[in-house]
Amino acid sequence: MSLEFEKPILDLESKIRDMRTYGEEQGIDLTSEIGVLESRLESLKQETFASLTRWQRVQVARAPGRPTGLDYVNAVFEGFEELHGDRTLGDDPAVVTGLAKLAGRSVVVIAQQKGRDTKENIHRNFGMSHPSGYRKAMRMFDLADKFGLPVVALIDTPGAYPGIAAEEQGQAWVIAASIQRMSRLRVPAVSVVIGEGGSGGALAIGVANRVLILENATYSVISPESCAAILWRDASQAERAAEALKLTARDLQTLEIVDRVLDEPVGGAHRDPEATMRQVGDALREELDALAPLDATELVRQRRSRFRRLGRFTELEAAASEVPDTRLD
Amino acid sequence: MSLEFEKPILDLESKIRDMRTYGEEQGIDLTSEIGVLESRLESLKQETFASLTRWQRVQVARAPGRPTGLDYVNAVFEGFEELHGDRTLGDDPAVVTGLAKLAGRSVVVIAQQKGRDTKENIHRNFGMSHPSGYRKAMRMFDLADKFGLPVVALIDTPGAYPGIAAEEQGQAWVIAASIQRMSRLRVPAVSVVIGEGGSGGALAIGVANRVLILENATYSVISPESCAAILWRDASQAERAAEALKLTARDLQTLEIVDRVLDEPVGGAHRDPEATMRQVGDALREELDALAPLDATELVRQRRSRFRRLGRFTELEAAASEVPDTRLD
Amino acid sequence: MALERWFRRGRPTRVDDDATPAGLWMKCSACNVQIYRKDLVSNLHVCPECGHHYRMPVDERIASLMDEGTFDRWSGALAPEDPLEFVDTEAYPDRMARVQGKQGRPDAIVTGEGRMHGEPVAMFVMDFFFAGGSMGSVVGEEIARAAERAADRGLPLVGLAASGGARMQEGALSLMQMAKTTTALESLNDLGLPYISVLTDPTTGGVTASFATLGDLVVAEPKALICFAGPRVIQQTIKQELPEGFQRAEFLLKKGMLDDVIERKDLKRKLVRYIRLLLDRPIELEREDAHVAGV
Amino acid sequence: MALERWFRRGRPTRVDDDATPAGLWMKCSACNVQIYRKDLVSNLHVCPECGHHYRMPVDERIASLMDEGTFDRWSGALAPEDPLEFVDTEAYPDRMARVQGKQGRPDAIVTGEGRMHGEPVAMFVMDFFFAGGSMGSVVGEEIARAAERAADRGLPLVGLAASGGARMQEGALSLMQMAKTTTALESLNDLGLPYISVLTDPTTGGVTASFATLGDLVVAEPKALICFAGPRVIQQTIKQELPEGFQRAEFLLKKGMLDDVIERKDLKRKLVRYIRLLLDRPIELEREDAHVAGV
Ligand SMILES: [Zn+2]
Ligand SMILES: [Zn+2]
Repeated sequence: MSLEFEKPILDLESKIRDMRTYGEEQGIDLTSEIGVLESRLESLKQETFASLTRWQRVQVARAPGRPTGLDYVNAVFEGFEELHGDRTLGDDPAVVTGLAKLAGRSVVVIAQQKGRDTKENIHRNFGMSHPSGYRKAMRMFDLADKFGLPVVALIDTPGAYPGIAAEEQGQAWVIAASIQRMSRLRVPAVSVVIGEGGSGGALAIGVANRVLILENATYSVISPESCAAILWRDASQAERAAEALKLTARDLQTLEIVDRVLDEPVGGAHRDPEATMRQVGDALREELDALAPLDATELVRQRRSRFRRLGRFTELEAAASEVPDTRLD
Repeated sequence: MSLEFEKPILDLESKIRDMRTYGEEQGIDLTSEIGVLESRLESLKQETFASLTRWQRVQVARAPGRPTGLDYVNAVFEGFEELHGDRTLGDDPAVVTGLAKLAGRSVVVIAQQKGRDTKENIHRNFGMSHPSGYRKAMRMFDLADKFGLPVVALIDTPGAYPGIAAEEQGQAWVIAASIQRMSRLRVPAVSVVIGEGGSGGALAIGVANRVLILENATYSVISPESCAAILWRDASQAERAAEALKLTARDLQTLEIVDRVLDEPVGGAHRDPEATMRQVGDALREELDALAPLDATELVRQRRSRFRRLGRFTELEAAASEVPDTRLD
Repeated sequence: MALERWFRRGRPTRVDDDATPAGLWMKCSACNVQIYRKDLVSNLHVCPECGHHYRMPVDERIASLMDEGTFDRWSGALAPEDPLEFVDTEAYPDRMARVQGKQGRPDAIVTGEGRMHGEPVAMFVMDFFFAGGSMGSVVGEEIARAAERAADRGLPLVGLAASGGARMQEGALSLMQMAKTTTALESLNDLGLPYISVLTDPTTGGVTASFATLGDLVVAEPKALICFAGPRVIQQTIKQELPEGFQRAEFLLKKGMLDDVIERKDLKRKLVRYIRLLLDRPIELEREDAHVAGV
Repeated sequence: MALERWFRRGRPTRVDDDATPAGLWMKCSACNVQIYRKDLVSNLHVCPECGHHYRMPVDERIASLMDEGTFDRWSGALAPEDPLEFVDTEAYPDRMARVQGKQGRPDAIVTGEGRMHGEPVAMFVMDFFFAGGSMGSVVGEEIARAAERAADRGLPLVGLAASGGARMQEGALSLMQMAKTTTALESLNDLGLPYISVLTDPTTGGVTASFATLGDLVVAEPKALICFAGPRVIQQTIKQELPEGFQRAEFLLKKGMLDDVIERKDLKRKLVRYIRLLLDRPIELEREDAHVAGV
């Protein structure tokens, strides 16, 4: 499977492969011809990925083959032991949690998990959590605090699941509680948006000291499709909505919502999962090293003030009808 | 409705009433005759209730008309505001919780609630909680700790409900968690067994600094009926089981499981609810006054050591095959 | 997603719109009885026939809760920007200018302090008639400042939520207000000051999933719609009928999510009682008048 | 109530009873295949054919988890009294004397310390073959002392539960062991030392409703019955069939109550891994042998 804008690249790659095979079969030296095509391929890739539209990045963020939470858990961490259940309602497969080592340091891992094929996608509910998933995450926050272990949260969800049971079991309550619980963590917390950062369902595990995002990942208040359906009553206007929502990694960096953007290999994470995961692993190690000297009080203070600052607004001159008694922090 | 051993008393009371009516109707002075009967009544009551068997006390503890949790809430406390729900699964009618004043002091109240008639009994599940009831209690413990309010827990349950949903939702887990959470309370906690103290379902809200019990209330590891069914395969041997289990207030005082036994009016709480509730109210005020000077650390320490001590066992001489390396605390 | 209803309709149904000429009769949408509009307003926007709770304008809400003449407004000096240069059927600044003009405030919230039965409290009230009470940077900042100022002054905080959720036009900045308001509430928590949240019709999306459900006590008005995902979104997802009363206050009370459902006429009395009980202050012994409108 | 099964049968089914002559064939109660008893024992009492986990005698359990020769026993110096002068079909002291003689210990528990793959740990193991693993004052006190001694020595605690619940013959004193064990575990909690609870078949009643489910991690063996109220009690109450697999480890894992279900052959390795991860100690990199019997 390929994304539409990837076609010219894939066509060229296929042409190079054919030429190489042909040369070998016929015993003809096509080295220079192939070299020309390869350099053309390289610039085509560079050009295409340097100028991806927001909507194209949305597609890369959702691309099949893009590494999922569990891929990172297995590639970046050592000795992962999955811990199940929320001790209350169930064990949500859309969130994988457990203990592992990262560069010799024990950490608590929380990973939103989409499926890597249709069957797993159904099992994982396409990465959309029920309340038990967030309760499981909160249990991990408790465990992390008790044993002084840093938290690594990998964000990749279209959003919290909108269903009857989810609402009955307090989807809103549990997302709010998870935001609050995570803001109170007395240990270092790093979140990485590795794919889709879908609304409150993503933020629930995104209240970290440092929030990282992959170059082609997105983080948004609403999906482009839903946004389009509301604004123009037409989900096919998703491309327009994606542009309007400014949901790419670079946009979010400009808005100071994320602290650091991690480059993906040219062609996107799904074309080179190993390199992408190495990149994320290195960044996590750096971030945890940097946070390690901070004590609990400082970690909580830093995290609170990080999120307290977010937003853009204008301070007005006092209006006649208003008490001008506001203050800046 | 009356209990079987109450019949002679009730017969005599009825005879006195009849005689009084007859005297009035006929204009005859029966004062001295009535006086004789009344003094006989008084000694009959005293004798009967001084020597109640354990099984008879079980019946008094369960008697219709005996004041229930909500009766106390309304009679002993002021300004009760019921707070509902466990924020997770539901709102269990078998446990009533809220805020109220006791002698001018704000307290958190947790009351196990049986029905006062058949309809309410069904609604309250006969005072048998589901997990959401214990989760609601734990939410109250959190509230009490946050606002520094003492906890008053009124125990009256045949036990935690044994059902499919209750097991699925972690009945055992939540009772254990409630015991642990209550043991960690940083505020004064007083529990009063006002009727039936049924096993773990009672203990879940019984881990208090002071545990009080009404004279005819019971507190047991198992109901006499279930005990009899297990030991003699015959639930009708409940009387025998009640004797064996030593489940009365005085027994429990001897075993140092309760700190204080509160007298009931002669005839039992159900014959004079107001006097009983006054008695409990006075005791609660005294206990809370006595605990008020203790700080959080001392309250936790005292509660932990109170329960740590319970049990009866013999320290053996070191056996050859055993390491004698035990120590007394 | 929860904003959907609001934007689809363009404007909410404003049966209690001040523009409706006073004194006219109207048909109650709940019981179909003809009621005199003045009676509805003087009854706190509750139908005198069937008790249906209509949405309440912010200023009347404040008047119904605060002792007369005690409310001191904090909010109003912050106005929205257009960080995304967002254009849908209308540019975001134009949309805001229009709504600001109509509602007479820079964004969908009023905050301040006052007294309730003599008890000093801080309060925020969301304005559902201002762009569906949607939460952007200004709403988030005003709530955050209100929480912090309440903490500075040692006041309990009462919040009245009414919102379609996060405001799309400020993108992920709106989403971040969920975390911002939550962290600002910590300043009250640090001091053990109560925050009581009142959910009114409707409270949805990112507002429900942040500060609105984080009260030490969380109560709701009768039949208020309270949800994360709106009923339409759920129905589209699951292609199935929703249960009767689903996502309404009474339903959520049964599901354990609310401390209580409180009729509007009792709200002031209950809130004061909660605050006094939580802060271990004397509760009033005299019977209070059940109707507190304009007090 | 959960003791019911045990007392009704008089004695538990002891397919793994040491009295059974070694070398005889037996029919697996799960798969009906004839298996050689010696193979069962050498396979940690797990059926080599179908993987059914039989109940395991305490000494073999300890040998399967602790490094050879490292286990130092703490328990054994406390014996039960008869505070209630309890007589059922037999006086409680007589019943105890009989079981003590058979099991060779004063009550239904063994505690001590040792090493698991070199990692020092404290451990308690309940003996289901001793009066159904019922918890009276001695079991409660031994667990409490084990927790406190582990805390004194800075050791993590691993507990293996197997119990019919609280012991009726000590009445409310048995009930109070639920609170006693819970408060004693606080000494580990105070120091941030892990307590890992392993639920084995069966874990029921007051044991499940106290220390056994309070582990920082709670895991179970395959198909172990784990419950508050036993299946028979529930069936009598609700007069209804119980769902397939109800109250079994796999069912409870799905219901969110367990961290994991672990096969006996993996238990030692997993426990060591958990402890090292929680205490931020190096985890072993070499592949460990899956079969750890007698190691
Ligand atoms: Zn009406
Ligand atoms: Zn088998």
